[in-house]
Amino acid sequence: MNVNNTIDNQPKYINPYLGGVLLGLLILLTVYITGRGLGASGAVKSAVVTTSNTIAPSATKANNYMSQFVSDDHSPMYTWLVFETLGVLVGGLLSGLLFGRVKKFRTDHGPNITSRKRLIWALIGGALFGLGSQFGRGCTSGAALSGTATFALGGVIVMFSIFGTGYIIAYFFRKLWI
Amino acid sequence: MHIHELNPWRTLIALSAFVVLLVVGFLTMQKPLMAYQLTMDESIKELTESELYFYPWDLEAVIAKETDTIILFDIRDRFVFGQGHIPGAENLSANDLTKEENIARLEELKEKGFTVVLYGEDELQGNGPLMLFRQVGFSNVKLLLGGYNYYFQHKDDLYSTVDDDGYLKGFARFDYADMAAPKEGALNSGAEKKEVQVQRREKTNVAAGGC
Amino acid sequence: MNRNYIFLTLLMLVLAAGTVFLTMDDEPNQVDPEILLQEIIQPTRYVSTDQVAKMIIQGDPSLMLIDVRSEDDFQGYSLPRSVNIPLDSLLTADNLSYLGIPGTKVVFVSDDDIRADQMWVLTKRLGYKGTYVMRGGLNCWMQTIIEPEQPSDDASYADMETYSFRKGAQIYFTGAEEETSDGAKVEVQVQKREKTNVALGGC
Amino acid sequence: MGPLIPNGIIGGGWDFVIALLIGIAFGFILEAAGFSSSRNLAGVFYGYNFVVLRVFFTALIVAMVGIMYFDCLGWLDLSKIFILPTYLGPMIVGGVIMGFGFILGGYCPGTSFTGLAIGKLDALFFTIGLYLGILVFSVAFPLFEDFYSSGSLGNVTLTDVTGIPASYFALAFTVVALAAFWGTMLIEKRVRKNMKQYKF
Repeated sequence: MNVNNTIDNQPKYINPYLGGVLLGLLILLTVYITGRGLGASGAVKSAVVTTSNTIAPSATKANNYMSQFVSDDHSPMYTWLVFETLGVLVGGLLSGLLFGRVKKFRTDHGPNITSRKRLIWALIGGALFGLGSQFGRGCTSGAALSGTATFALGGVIVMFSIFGTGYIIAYFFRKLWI
Repeated sequence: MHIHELNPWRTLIALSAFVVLLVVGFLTMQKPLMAYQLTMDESIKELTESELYFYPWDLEAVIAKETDTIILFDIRDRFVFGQGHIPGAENLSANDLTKEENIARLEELKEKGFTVVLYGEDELQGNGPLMLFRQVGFSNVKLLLGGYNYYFQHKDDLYSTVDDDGYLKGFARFDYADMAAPKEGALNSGAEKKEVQVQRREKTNVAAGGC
Repeated sequence: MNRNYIFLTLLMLVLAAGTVFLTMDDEPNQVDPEILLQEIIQPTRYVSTDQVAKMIIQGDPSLMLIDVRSEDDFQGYSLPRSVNIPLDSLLTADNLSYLGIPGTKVVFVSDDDIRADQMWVLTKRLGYKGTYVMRGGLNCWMQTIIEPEQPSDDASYADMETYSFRKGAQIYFTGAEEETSDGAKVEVQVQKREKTNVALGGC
Repeated sequence: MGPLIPNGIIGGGWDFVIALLIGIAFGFILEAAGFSSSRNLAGVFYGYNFVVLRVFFTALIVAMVGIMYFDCLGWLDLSKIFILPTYLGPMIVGGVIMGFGFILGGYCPGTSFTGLAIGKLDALFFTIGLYLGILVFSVAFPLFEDFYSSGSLGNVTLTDVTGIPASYFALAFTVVALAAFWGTMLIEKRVRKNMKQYKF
């Protein structure tokens, strides 16, 4: 009897299918209201452009990539995705409070890896994800989920390459998780 | 305990609510009065077909009531209709074309196998309604060439219009390039001759309703 | 395993299979037939040859003449600054790019007005705004602008006014007087090229 | 009728309020479904927790099918919604890089924000990593500017590319997803039996 992942010590997550149906309806609502899907990585991009624009405005303007997002009327932070991401933080906090998951700072890690290593890997993973999301024109929520939901070819490509790569390389990084 | 052993009743409620929303949507959806049956390509192709049109000399049979599968619709307004119309024609003013009962009427006539011939003051007036009805699938609708004006001028001798081209549209009645060329010399013989020709053509054109 | 999952699975399958049987609006940009019919019965789409002549002479930059006759006919004679889009080749992207430019008045021209009117109905179905039909077409153009008929002496003042305008327009379009012909021609050329550029930039 | 904002039914001024509300709902659903834990997320690649697959594909098929119905009901004008532009090469490469990022970092951007909201340090580090990654990309942009805009196919949908109606894709995705839900249940049960301890 070595299985202790019983219902008692599981945090109270909602049924994943309920989450899925609600998320699907939310995407539908978002498309219905705004004509485009959800997103996440765009907000970080806005943050990058904003800091860059504050520290070195001329270099930002000279940069072909960042200059697209700089406007004279308002800060690059004043975009739809930034507000949406603020909402994500608030919503996550609300849910955490409701289900009693807001506790002191802690780290999730696999049984065979220390917290410190986990944080380093998280940083590297985040950097890769940030880099990849710019090439892919969006991350899992923006490109893969909302893109595929609107039948965009690009969304399907991003979705299959993210999960395909994940499954191919999962074996080599199993130490991190199991 | 695996997730699949728990009762997903909230998921069921959420999805059912969505289904209810869709059902309500379908129930409250208004059926459009008309829908395009022909694509753009088909619509353009159809314009070159002659079966779109009804020729003035064919009216003879309709007026004499020799055929009972052709119905004439006068799309001019009620006042003008009262002043004079082709015998046997019904008034269906252009302004009333979008009324539901009139569309239903057309629908009914199509099912019964009637040919509906529209006519207006001239061909132009009936052109738009003809195209639209054709595009929404009323393949039994035709248009009287020349319109009421041409009929009115020739109503005493409709058979002879077989040889006339006054009601035909869509071709040049003049040699445009020649006519619009800079006229340097004064009246030479060629110009004079042309002028005569123009005069004659002009007359037929007036007969066809002018411009 | 809970039985409700089987029910959920079936429900989702039915929902998804139902989409296959939906009648989709393949061409959502097209104007609803009812609205199209309402527009068709309005006579506001017609412009007279006099109005067109005036706009050409004044060099109105918002005017765009589209000749819907065949290419051969177009080569033979065409109105100044007009573009040729034969009716049967309307649906190419290149030709459609002439339409729907904000602030332009597109006037369709054909031998009579029927072909032009057909073009108008087709473009209206595609949702383009600001399109017109030259009433009477080129036949009428010849009769009114190129060889205007002199009204009788007892004609009304308005008729005489129209006639004098047409006489002036005749000089402009046929170059009946030598001096004006050069100037007018050059101006027309410039306008035409400019217009084409605007149209191409619009797409 | 819809989309409401592009059609001017809701004024542009409400844009950010709506963004905030939609974001709150998004964050709530993600967190409540367990996406705030990187172990839950990574579980999809090791077979011990398929919550990502379940939520992701359920959301996908519901949204896909819903969009089809909304279009049919005349509630949504599909020609007015944003279609993600397709850049073949960059998207494949980007997806592969993101795949690595997912395995190593255990999060994706949206979920890391919810993890951050309830005090996960690894989510914080992942978000910092995101920031650095995008910064590196932006600064080094001139190096791969050509590649970045290569392989552009425009804003194409699956229907544009294949000619198959969108509803068939919706049906195919649904069938595959539902089959995957049942299939992964068996995998999950077997893998979990062999795991010594796993706390969510």
